[in-house]
Amino acid sequence: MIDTTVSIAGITLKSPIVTASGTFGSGQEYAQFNDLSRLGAITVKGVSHEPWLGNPPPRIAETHGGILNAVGLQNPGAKAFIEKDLPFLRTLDTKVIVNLCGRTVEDYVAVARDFEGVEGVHFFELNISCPNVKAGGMAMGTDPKMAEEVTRAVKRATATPLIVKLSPNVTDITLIAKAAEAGGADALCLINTLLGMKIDIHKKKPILGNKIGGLSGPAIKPVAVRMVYQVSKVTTLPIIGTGGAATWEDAIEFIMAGATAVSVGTANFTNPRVVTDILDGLVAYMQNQKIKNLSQIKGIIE
Amino acid sequence: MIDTTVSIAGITLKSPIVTASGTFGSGQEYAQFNDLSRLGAITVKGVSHEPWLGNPPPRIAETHGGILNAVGLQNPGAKAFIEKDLPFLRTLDTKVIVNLCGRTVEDYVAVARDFEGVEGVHFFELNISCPNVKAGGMAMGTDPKMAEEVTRAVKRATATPLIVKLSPNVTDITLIAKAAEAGGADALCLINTLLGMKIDIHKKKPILGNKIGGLSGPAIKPVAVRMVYQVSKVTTLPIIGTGGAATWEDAIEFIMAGATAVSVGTANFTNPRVVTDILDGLVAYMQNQKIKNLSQIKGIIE
Amino acid sequence: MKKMFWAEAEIRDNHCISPDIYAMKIIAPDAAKNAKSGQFIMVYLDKGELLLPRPISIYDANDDEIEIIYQVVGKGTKALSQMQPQQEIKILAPLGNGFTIAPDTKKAALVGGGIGTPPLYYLAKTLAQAKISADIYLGFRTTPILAEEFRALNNGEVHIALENGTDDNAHKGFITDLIASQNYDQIFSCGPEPMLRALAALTARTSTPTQVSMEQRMACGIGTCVGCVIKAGAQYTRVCCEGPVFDAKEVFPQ
Amino acid sequence: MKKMFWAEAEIRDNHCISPDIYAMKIIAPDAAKNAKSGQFIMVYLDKGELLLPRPISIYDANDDEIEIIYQVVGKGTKALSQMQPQQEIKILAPLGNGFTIAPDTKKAALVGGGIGTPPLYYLAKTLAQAKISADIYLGFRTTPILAEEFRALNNGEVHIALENGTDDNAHKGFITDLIASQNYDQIFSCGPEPMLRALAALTARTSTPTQVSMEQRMACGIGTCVGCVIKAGAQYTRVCCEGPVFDAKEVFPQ
Repeated sequence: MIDTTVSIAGITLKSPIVTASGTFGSGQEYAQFNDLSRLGAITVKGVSHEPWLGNPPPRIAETHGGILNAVGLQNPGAKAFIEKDLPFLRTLDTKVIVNLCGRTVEDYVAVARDFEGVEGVHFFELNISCPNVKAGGMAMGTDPKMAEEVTRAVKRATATPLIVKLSPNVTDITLIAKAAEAGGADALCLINTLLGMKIDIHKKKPILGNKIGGLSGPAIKPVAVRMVYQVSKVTTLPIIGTGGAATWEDAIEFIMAGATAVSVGTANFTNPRVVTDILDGLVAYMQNQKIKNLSQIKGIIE
Repeated sequence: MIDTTVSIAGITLKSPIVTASGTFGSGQEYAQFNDLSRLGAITVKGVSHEPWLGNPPPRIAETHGGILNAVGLQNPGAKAFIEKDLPFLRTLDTKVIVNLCGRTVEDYVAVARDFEGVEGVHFFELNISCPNVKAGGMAMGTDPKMAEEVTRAVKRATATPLIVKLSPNVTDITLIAKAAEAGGADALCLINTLLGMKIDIHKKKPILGNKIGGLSGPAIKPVAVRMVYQVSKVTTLPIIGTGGAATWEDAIEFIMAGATAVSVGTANFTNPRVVTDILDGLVAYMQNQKIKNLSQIKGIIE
Repeated sequence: MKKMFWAEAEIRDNHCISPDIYAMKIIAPDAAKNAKSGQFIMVYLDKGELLLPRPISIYDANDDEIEIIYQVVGKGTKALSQMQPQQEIKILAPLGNGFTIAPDTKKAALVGGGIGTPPLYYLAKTLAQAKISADIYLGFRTTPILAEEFRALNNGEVHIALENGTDDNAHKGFITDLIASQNYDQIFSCGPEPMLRALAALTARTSTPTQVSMEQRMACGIGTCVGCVIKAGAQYTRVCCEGPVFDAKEVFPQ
Repeated sequence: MKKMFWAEAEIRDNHCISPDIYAMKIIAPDAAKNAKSGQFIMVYLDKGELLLPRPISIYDANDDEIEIIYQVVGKGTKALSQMQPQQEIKILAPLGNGFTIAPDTKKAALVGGGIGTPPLYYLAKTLAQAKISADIYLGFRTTPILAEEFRALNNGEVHIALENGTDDNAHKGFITDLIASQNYDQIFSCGPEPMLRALAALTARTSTPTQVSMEQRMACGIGTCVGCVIKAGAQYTRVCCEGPVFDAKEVFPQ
């Protein structure tokens, strides 16, 4: 009998497969192709205290084995999210991670407080790594002091377990990881996207309206696996590994590198049933390998 | 009549297409499939003052749209290079860039001095960004002060024009670029590889003997284009753009982003005739678009 | 939420109908039965370096089959064009809102430009079945496509304009030159943005209700990534969900 | 530098000879004429997400054709196995040093393991033509391949060992169990590293000259990237240039 559950901040997830913020909406669209109750958690699109307009289009560019996006966290704000999206999420038998975004420490605290007394949110994910937001966003995730400060402030403002999502666009990600831990993070999620650019040589301008965007997809998986590995060696916090995971083998790779759970993002676009495929593969692997619990292979790489 | 020449540090290259260090040997192997005299320059494999053993195998791992390598700059030392490889290079009607590697400032100065009075070397490329060397290597390329110091020291030790090759594994590459400029660099080459890792889930260990290696190939091109674009906005130094260039369109993209020349690396493995294909495409593009000189499109992206 | 279908479908036919333009028939009964004109499908490529599915408008839908007509513009559509009958293709369909035919519509005009022409065919067929007369205006750079198919519907005039063409039966210039919008209750359009913009300006002067089908670089196709937006008023609106068909006034305010 | 040829060659044949094992004939006269046993070729895939060519040993070479036998182990070889006759394939060949037959060799043994067996065939043929007797020792997990082809050369005994097999004509166990190395002037081998290591230990005791063909993850195939090294003494040595065939003493010092 295999056991696919994993635990993050004392909360049990049914499986280590989680969806990544900004790629799975609020789950409803993908419920037509997948049994969402098999997922460990659904991470919903970034939510801010006030509505955000987002970046000018085009927001998407395809690259070799990856995609660039510069959505800029367009969202209708926490109030609209709670009214429109959360009711559906509450009907699901899975955990919900709400991705919080802001430009200042106060913004992050404000959006966390918007959820006070609101049921159906199991984790917050502090998005201090979005490359498509001018102030705040990634800036907070590339400076250890700011990362620690904003983590501490949000942690004080809420009792909801806090995952901090880290940027890969740094010289040493272990410093940011340790700063988030010092600030009171309950878990880490890494990596967010790598800053990238694509030029339309015929039009002689960048494809993205924002010029620069965030690179995701299988192209960046080696960077993500490396960072999960490095961070897992300097912290005892659970890690949600993410960055290009598209197959069950990828999920196992992240887990062996040190991740407790694996978040699937861009792959949902390539195959809307990918989370189901990954889960099926993962279960088959565990059965074949007689792995009763994923803790047997978690962080097995020395 | 189109003119494909470009100029770096007062030296004219016949074309903007250059080969990347560590992927083209000393040119001899590829001379069987390519007219090397059409190239702007050949960058030879990293050379150190003393012979270097390199990293334990495996040194190569294939990833989605990229490859990881952890060669560790195995080389027989400057003396052997001068005796065995340079004579062939001197017979070519193209420029030669010698990639210098070391672990300390003294190492870099020593290998630069090894070339004192040696003919046939047109540029040095200071490799302060190799991720596969424990001390020195990338460490020097991720700290602005060290980058400036080593650049200045080598610049003092030699009259050969100096290209500094930058690491992408930094929070802000423009700081390193400016540091290299302050140290006296004549040109910049970017990007070196991104740190990455791949795990063999069946063997439960990293594929690379060195565990972590450098990611190159089309997968990383968006990161490279972005960095070339950013650096070109903060320096007047000529830039050799590199990172995943595999087609003439890629070459144009780097040039539009701000590069004076484009270095082709991993693509040589995918297609040993790729530099010829790129050159043919570039010439056809210039003819079709009636571009007389590449300065007309260089850095055209605002 | 609208019903959409994920199908590992069989290709019935895939052939070139004009230089670089292909027609593909896909056996997908659920999607076909639920498709309406102006909607699109996502076609998933089996090409490792290209991650995103291609959004392609529905040209026609029958009981068991969806037909798409697409232009080869890059590696992805090139790969698509090389697929063979009986091969399997993954699609998600139908997607988007589609055209809306107001109940009181008596006479409509359909204005297509280039590869924007095919999605109007299913609409033209639907209008013909509903006995709503529809004049067809099609503009191309040099070579018309589908003119015969539209004429065969025999439900209104078919006008062709060629920018650089030399056809005696075609107007030389822009298709928008030919349209007297005051003659229509409703105008439906799909084509390059400059054409849509010109049409919107034209029909605004006669206050003729106009629906335009918009394009944008797209990732998920189902509204989750908020990637495929266009500006609509002060907001950014998703082409895949709120569109691809918009009221011209919304996206081209005069 | 050795001569190598870049060819956009035509596939003459590509078929499955055993589960997951394929034989491909490639029309490449220049490469074929220059090929010697133990060398390999680089096969370039047309698959965007897989950048590296696949190094595959030469099974046989004739006037105008190189034949390779390969195992499907991943996406790249899978794609290779699906290629059809008359399709074009890009190759670089011949590469590496190949086996060296010392002038005074009278009796040789060829020891192959699994998918390491095919490269020995061209050597066996060469030895037969040179009238140097050669006993063949082939080890497999469960299913032998090419045994008949070796037997047909009729130039020595052919021994088979199966680790988990049930063939009455095969030894149950390792192929190295069967080899009396003192009986041979020269031993040539290709196969999994544990087999080569065991063989090297065995032949070291009788001081029988032994050549082993080694494998390593490879990028360029022509010596420029210094990626495909193995440990040989205190140094790292390139499999693609100094190898793939090494003196067993060099890579498995006793």
